[in-house]
Amino acid sequence: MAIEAAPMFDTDELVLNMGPQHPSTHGVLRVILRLNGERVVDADVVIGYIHRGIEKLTENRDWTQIILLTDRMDYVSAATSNLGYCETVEKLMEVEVPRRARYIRTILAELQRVASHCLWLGTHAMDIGAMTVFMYAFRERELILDLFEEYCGARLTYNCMRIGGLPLDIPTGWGRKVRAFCDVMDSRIPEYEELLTNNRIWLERTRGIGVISGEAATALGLCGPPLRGSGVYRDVRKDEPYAAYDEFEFDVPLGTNGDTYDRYLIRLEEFRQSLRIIRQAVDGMPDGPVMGKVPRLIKPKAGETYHAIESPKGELGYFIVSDGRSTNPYRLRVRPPSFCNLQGLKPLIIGHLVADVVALIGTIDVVIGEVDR
Amino acid sequence: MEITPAHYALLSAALFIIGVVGVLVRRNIIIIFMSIELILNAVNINLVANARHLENLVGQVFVVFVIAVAAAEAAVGLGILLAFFRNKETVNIDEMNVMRW
Amino acid sequence: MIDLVIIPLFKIAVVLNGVLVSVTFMVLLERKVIAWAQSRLGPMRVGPWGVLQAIVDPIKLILKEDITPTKADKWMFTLAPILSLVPALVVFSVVPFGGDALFYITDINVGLLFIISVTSIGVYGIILAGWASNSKYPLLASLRAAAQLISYEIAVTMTLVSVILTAGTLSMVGIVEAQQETGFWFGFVQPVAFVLVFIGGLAETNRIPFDLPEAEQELTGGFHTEYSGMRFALFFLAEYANMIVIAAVVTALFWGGWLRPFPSVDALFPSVGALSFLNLAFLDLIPSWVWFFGKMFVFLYLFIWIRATLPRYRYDQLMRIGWKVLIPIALANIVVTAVVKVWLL
Amino acid sequence: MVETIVFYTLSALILGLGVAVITTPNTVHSVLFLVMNFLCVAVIYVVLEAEFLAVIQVLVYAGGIVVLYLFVVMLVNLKRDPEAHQDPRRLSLVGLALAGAVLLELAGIVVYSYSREPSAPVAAAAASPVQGNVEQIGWLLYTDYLIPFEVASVLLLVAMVGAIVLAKREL
Repeated sequence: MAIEAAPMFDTDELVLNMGPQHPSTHGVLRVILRLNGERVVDADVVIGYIHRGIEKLTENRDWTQIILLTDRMDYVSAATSNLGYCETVEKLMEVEVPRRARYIRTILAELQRVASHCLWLGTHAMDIGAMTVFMYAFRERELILDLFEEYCGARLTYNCMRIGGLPLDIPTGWGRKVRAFCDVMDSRIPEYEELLTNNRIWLERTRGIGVISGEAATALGLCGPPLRGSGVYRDVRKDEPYAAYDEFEFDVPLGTNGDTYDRYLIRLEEFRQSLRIIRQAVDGMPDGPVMGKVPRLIKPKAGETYHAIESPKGELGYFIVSDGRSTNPYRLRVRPPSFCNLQGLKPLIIGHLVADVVALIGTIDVVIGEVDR
Repeated sequence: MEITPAHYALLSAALFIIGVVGVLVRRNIIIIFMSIELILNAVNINLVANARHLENLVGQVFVVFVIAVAAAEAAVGLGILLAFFRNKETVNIDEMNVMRW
Repeated sequence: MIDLVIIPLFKIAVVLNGVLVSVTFMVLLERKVIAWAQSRLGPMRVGPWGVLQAIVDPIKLILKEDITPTKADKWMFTLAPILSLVPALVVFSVVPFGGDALFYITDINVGLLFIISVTSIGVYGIILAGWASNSKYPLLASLRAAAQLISYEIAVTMTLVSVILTAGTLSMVGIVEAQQETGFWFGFVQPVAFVLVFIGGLAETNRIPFDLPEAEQELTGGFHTEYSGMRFALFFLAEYANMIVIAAVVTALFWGGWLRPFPSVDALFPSVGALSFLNLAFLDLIPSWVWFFGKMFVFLYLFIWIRATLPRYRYDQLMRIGWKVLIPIALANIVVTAVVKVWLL
Repeated sequence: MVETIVFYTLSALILGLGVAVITTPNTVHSVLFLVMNFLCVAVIYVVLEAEFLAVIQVLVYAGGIVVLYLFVVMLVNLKRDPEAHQDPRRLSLVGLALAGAVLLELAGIVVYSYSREPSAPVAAAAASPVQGNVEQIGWLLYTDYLIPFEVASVLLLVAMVGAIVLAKREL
C-alpha cells in the first residue's frame, strides 16, 4: 500500500480509506483515496477481501461439482457463470448440445442479464441518491427471480446448467410467463427513463464523468458495457456466437462519449435488446431433448481450451486444462469481467470528486465475488 | 440595587481587559483574533448601554458599524492566517516574523 | 403572574411536545409516502397499518447502546446533538400557528430575523459532531455541511429581504397580517422568492437533492456516522424539526399562514353575479390553526415527494447553484421588489 | 430586581466565558466558549432594549464570524501546539502587567466619571418619525448615517475580495 506509507507532505491532502466496509463499494472493495479537498489526487484499489480460492477449489472437485462453485463467483448473475463454464467443458469434450437446450440457455442467460442490469441500475441510481429507482428495479428483478425459481427451484445460486445441456426441461407454461414478463418489463423501462434519463441532476452527475476513450478502454482491457460505452464494438455474442445467439437478431448499442451517462444508456438499451432476444427464443423454441449425449463419468481428454461468453458485466472467459487422467480439472482459470473492468477504476476516478468515485464504482458494475473469486 | 450604566461600563471594561490579556499573552494567532472579537464586544456593550441611558439610538447604529468592521477583520485576518499557515505550517504569532514569503 | 409565566410556559410545553410528537409521526409519514412512491407498503407490523411504528422507533433509539468512540472529544461529542436540536426547537417560539394570540408563543418585532439567526446556530451541531467524532468521514461531511449551510443561508436571507420589503415588517404575525390586508398571499406576489426559499430550505435541512452532509452512499452517513442511540436520535429530531420549521416559515411568509384560502374572492370577481354562489364565507368556520397545519402538511409532503424522486447533487454543483444561481436571483429579486414598491405602487 | 439578577448572572457568564476563551488549550473549545460568550452578550442587548442588535449579534457573530473561525481551526488542523515551546523573547508577564494597568485605568475612569453628578443631559435624540427599535435604527442608518453606511458596505466588499485573494491558492 504505497499510499499509506507515503508521508502527508501537503497539509491539504487527506488520505481517506473507502471500504472494505462502505455502503457504496458494492461488497468489500477497498479504495484508498488521497484527497486534495474533495478531489481525488491518487487512488489505490485493494481487492481480495472475499477471496475464496474458487479456482484452486476446482482442482479437487469433479467436473459437475464445479458448476456449483461458478454460481458463487458473480452471485447476481449465476446463470451466465454456469453457462460459460459448461460451454467451455463442452468445447473441451466436443459434446453437441441439443438445440432446445441452447435456446433455453439463451433465454436463461438473457433473463439473467436483465436481472443483473436491474440490480446495477438500482444500486447505481441509489449511489447517486435516487432511491426510488432502486425499488423499481428490484421489483422487476423479483419477477425474474420468480421465473428462475419456477425453472430450477433456486433464486440466487441456480446451478441450472449441466455439461451437455440442462438438468430440466422448462415447466409447462413457463414460456408464456416469460413472454408476459417481457411485456411487463417493456412497460417498466420507460419508468426508469422518466426518473433518470432526462433528469437534470442525473445528467449533471453522469455526463462527462469518468470519460474514457475507446483506445484507453481497449488498452486497459475493459469489456462489456464500459468498453461499448466508449464506442468500441465488441460483444462476444456477435463476435464469437455461442448458445443460440447466431439464430437471433439483436443490436449491440454503442456509446459515443465514453462517460457514465453513455454507459447508463447502453445498459438501458441492453434491457430492450435482451427482451428482443428472449421473445425470439420463446417463439421459436424447438422441440427435442435438453440433454446431449454425455458419458456418465465426465473425463475430458487431455488438452486445454479457452471459451468466453458475454456475461452482463462483460467478457467472461474460462481457461481449462485437463490432464485427461483425473476426474477434475488440472487447472481452471477464470477471466472475470469485473476484475478486468476494475482495472479501469483508478484512471477513471483520478481528478474527480469523492461523490464521483461512488458513481464510477457503480458505473463499471463490479461484483466483488467475481473479482476475488 | 439598581443597575446603572456604570455597572455596564465596568462589565465592558473587564471584558475589554480579558481581550487585552488574550492578545498580549497567548501566542496562538486564532486565539488572538478571538480576543480582538472580545474587545470589540466589550466596546459594543458599552455603546448599547449608553444608547439606552441617553435614550439616543446613535449608539446602536455605531454597534452596527462595529459589527461590520469585525466581520471584515475576521474575513481578512483569517485569509491572511490561511495563506501564512499554508507556507509556514504554524499559527504561532512569534514565528510570524517575515513581511513576505 | 399567570399571564406572564404560567401561560407562556404552558404554550411552550404544548409546542415542544407537539413538535417532538409530530416529528415521530413525520418519520412514519415519510416512510409511508416513500413506500407508496416505490410501490411498497412501508411499515405494517406495529399497530394498524404500522401507525404505532412512530412510537416504537424512538423507543428503539432510546434503548440502543450509546457509543462514544474512544478518541472522540467526549464533551463536544455529547454537546453537538444538543446544539443541533435546540435551535431547531427555539425557532418555534415565534412561529404563528394561528390568528389568535393563543396560537403563538410570542410575537417579537424582529421575528423573521430571529428565525434566520437562530437557525444559523444549528450549523455548530453539525460541525462539532464531525470534529468531535475524530473520524475522517464525519470531518469531511461537517466541512461540507458548514460550507453548504452558510452558502444557502446567505441565499435564503437575501431572498427574505424582498419579502420583508413587501410586508414592511419583520414580525411573523405582522407579515401574515400584511397578506390579509393586501388580499394577496406573497406566494403570488413573490413567486421567485418562494421558490428560492423552498430550495434553500431543502439545502438547509440537508434533504435530497442537497443531502451531501449526510450522504449515506458517499460519506457513510456523514456527520453522524459515529453516533448511535439517543444522541443519534437527537440529530434525527433536529433534522425533522428543521423541516417543520421551513414548512412553517414558508407557510407563514408566502401562503398566508393561518388565513383561509381565497381571501378576496369578491375582489377577484367583483362584477360577476353568477359567481355569487361562490360565497366562501363558510371557510371561516374552519379554525385558523387548521389552515396553518394543512398548508404546512402540503410542504412537508413536498419535501418527502422530492426525496423519493430526485438524485443527489455533487458538492461543487451544490456550491455553484448556491452562489451563482440562487444569490444573483435573490439580489435581482430585491432590486425588482424595491423598484416596484417605491415607484410603481 | 429582575434586571439585577439577570445582569449579574450574565456578567458572570460573559466574564467567565471570556476567561475560558483565552485560557483553554484546545482551540475548538475556545471557539465554542466564544460563541456562548456572544450569545450571552446578545441577551445583554435584549435587556438593554436593543432587540435588533441582539438578533444581528447572533446572526453575524455566532452564525457567521465564529463559524468562520471554527472552519479555519479545522482547516489548519494543528499537529503542533503553538504554545508547546516557550519563546524566550516573549514577555508574557509584561503583557499581563500592562493589561492590569489598563484595567486599573479603565476602572478609575468609570468610577470617577459615573460617581460625579450627572452633567446636563446630552441633547435628546431628535424625534424619530418612526416607532420601534428596528425602524428607528433603519431610519438613522439611511438618513444621518447614510455615508458611513455605504462606506461600511464598501469595506465589506473590499474585505470579501481581499479574503478570497488571500485564501485562494491560484486565481
